[in-house]
Amino acid sequence: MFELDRSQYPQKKPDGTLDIDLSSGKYLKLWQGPQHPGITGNMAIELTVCGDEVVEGKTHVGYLHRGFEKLMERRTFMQCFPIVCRICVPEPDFNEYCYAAAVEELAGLEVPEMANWIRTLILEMGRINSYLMYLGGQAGALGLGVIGQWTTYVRDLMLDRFEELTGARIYHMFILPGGVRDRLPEGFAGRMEKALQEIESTLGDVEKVMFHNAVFKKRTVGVGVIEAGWVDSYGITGPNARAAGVAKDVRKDQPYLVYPELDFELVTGKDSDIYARADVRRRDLLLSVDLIRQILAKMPKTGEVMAKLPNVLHWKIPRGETYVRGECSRGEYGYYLVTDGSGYPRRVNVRGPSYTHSIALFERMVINANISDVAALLVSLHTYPPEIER
Amino acid sequence: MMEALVEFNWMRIPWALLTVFIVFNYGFLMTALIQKIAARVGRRHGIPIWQNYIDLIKNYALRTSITHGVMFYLGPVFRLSGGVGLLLFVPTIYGSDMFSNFSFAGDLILALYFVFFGTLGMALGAAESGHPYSAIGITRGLSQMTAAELPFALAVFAVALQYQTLSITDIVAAQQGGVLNWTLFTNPFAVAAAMMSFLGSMMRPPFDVVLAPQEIPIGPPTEYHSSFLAMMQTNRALFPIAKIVVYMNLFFGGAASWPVLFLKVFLIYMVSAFVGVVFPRFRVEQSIRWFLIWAVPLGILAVVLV
Amino acid sequence: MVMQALYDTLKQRFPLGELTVQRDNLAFITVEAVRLYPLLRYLRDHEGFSHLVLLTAVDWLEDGQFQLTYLLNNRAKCQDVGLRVMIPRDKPEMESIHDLWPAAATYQRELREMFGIDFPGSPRLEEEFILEGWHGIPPYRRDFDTLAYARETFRDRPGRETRDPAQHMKQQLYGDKGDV
Amino acid sequence: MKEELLKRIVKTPDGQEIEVDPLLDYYCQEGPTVQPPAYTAIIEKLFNWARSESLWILGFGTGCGAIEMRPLMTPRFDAYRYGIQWRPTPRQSNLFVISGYLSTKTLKRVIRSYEQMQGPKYVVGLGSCTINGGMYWDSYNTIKRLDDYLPVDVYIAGCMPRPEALLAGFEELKKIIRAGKAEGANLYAKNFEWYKANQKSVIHDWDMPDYNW
Repeated sequence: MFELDRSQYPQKKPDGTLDIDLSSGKYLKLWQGPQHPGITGNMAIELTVCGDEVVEGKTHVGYLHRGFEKLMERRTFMQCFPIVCRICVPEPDFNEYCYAAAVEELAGLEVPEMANWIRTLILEMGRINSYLMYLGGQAGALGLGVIGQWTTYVRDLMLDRFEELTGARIYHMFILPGGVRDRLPEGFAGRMEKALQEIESTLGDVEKVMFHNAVFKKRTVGVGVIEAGWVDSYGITGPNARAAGVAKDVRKDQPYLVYPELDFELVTGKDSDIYARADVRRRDLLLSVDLIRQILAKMPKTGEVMAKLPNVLHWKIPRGETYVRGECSRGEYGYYLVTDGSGYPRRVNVRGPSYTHSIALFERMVINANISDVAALLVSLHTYPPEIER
Repeated sequence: MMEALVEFNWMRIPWALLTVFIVFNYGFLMTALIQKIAARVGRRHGIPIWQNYIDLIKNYALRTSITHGVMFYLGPVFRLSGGVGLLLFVPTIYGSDMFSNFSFAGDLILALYFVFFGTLGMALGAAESGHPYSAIGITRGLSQMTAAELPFALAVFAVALQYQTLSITDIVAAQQGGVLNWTLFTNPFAVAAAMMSFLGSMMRPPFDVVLAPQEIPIGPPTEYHSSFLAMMQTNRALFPIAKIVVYMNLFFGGAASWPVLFLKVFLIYMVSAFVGVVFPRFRVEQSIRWFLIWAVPLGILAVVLV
Repeated sequence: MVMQALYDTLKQRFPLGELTVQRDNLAFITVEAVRLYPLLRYLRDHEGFSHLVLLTAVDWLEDGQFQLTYLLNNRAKCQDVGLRVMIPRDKPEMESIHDLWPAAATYQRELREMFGIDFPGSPRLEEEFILEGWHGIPPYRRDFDTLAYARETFRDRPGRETRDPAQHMKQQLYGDKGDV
Repeated sequence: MKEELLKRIVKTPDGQEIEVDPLLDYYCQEGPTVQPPAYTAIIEKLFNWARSESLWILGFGTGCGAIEMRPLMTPRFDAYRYGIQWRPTPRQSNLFVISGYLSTKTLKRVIRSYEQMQGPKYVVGLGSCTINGGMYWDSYNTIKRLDDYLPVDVYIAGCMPRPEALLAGFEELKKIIRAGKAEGANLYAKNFEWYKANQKSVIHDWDMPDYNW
């Protein structure tokens, strides 16, 4: 009924780019961001629209660039540890873990078992935080603000547990090369259980109000489909790939920390639209809740949490290079670390999953999307700009 | 002509202004209340009930403002006159000389016009502001408004046919004498169509794609600020109440006193508030489809059945 | 072992450089720049390394070389192989692989901006990516001194102290006898 | 300078050819002026009270501090109780919370958004990195002192500051506003040259007019 005849324009130039003449009056250039409520964090998308339909979209990043990879070349291995978590704000712990694991691997450090359990616990807690933020954002992008209120409320409960454990709400700086900073406090498991129950009951409400909502389904089912062929060519990982039916999860494929000892099944979807991605994340969140319960039940009660470190002021690591990855809430998070035998890293490269999702993939997906869906589409890829530009 | 002027009861003017004042304050409290309800559903405490007054003073108190041209000025003026005009030409309290305002024999037609008037004025102002999001917002607003207006107009025709009059006062008079005489019960299809249209015109989810902060930062008023915005805030308090007064008169038996009016307006307002809290928003073409598929047939049915 | 077997298979088809086995499932292989493209295509199409994990560069200022690292992942076998390509620092240019993986274009834009490495033919290469209005040495090169640049460009608030951690700890622990 | 900002001749849809100079056509070149308070002290007091009780924050998360904004809007901290709300457009907001470090690329957008806000307007610097660079003291891409570029009313220290600290900071700002001391917009107008010189010293490709109305 509302189809537009797009056979005439935009036409392609000989070099493959679109021939868009803005003064022809057929097109409108729209900037969403960096100051725009529909953008996740501080980035911008430049849209060229024809009617309600997006003809071309470009992602602009770099508003959050602090030059971490350069700054880390100036810092000793231990000095790097407090700044790495700042690379990704909503889920900082993966930076700490990946950095610590990379350093340990190159330095040949053995991490005590207890520390590995606590690390796993923290990573799963961070995953819950991140997913809760995502659910609120996804509903909010479609105008359902109340979900964001509920999920942020229970996220605060989880932040309380973080605070109890690490002393901080956002930047925990808890996982450092060699182990973790401390043991769990007295009675932590009991208070955690209470928070988990609250999260589960809130998720029940979310399922009713969001996932069974006719309008929400109407806006999301069949919108923003990732085709199976894109998964490899655009480097899609994590829930975005799992919602497309690619059952890949670093936690299963290359188990790290104590994941081999935990009992879990991968969460996958098949429709690969916005709804499927949201649903995969919701079920993955419930999986994390279950994992935390398992961890707290199975973890040893006593034990060292810190390996014996050399003098960190003069800590030199022999020449080598490695890549360490983990499965964060957005996909594969990895650190590529190169050392040259000095007391400073030679090169650190952070591979955030948002890097491919929000640039190459998003620019591909936004073509022919409706302007109204752009915000929901971007949120559904679950991208965090700081890990793109670092 | 002169006789008409002589006959005109000049005291109606201050009384009409008093109506506007009362409705304005009631509207302010109602908007705050709606926000509070939305907050409570989100387990929040919400804004203080008087917050909107402070915001209004603040917006008038801003020291700078910029303009984009004449229509930019006139946009909020048109919008406000749409709200005030609607209120002034419908009888607010049935049977009261003081609060019948300037209602006359054909006021139903005028009311239909005034409901649309504000959006048109806004379209002119928003277009002048030059912001692309304003333009997108107002295009969405006009198309959705047109679609939502259709069932309402049909419902109004049905009601006018039913009571054989174009005077709102007469329509209210015909509904007196018990709840069962309300149009709600005598012509339920018309009321259903009109209430669907009502949801669409209240700018609350699922039909708030016009404002849609996550897509087009608040749409038409993107460029409006300071006293322009304050005027639009005033209208936003006034206009829904005025509109509900029309609905109440046409379909819910009108009100014979202020407390009854407050109660009925409150209940009708709450319909949109509660629907809005738990729904995301439709895309503009989805909402137009919704009106065309669900509300318009009901309206036609109402006209046919009368 | 597995990685060694892969290396041997590849060796039959392509001249390869040094192999470093980092873990059971991660190895780095040095490749000549001209052999890279066919090797990548072979790995992608025939060995199942279909996921480009990352593409980044390391600046070996002393050797006058940039090391480009192409890290590939085999999703089915859960193996990673990193290809190291050394290119001269004074003429940093490399073949673009955006037609193998569209996502690679983003990495190449970043490398172009941050290291000044050119990838002819890669889309939107000249556009600004992360930095804006940047003149001078690309910031990720080793000879760019970020501290000096920051001192020069921005003003510090008076009263800020910066201490060398080793010296400071010595001072804290041993007081004035710290020099001993 | 970007191509779309250059002076050029364009053809309109109805066939006319017109010359466009975006920097001149789309903006007003006039600088800001100092705006006096209301005529009488008592009115100004009322206005200041209203301004302090109705802080509209621009929804622009410039840095990592934006993550603590979300809890502020939600049940635990609920800043709406104190008359604080978030507006999506700079025209309607009068408080700019600089949430953390500013890269020079963002600084350009921040200046632009700030200048589009209507006075009196206030700036709150959030986190150590706005005060002296914080963690990023040696970074080539982040500014070290926010008050070199914008007039700041309140700084909230911490990395990152907790929501309680933010609420306390907002209360502090309210006190300053009620006392009539939050005259950042006028300060900006008065020292316009100085601010512009500072801004242009870090933003290398200055391709916008000096003042964005």
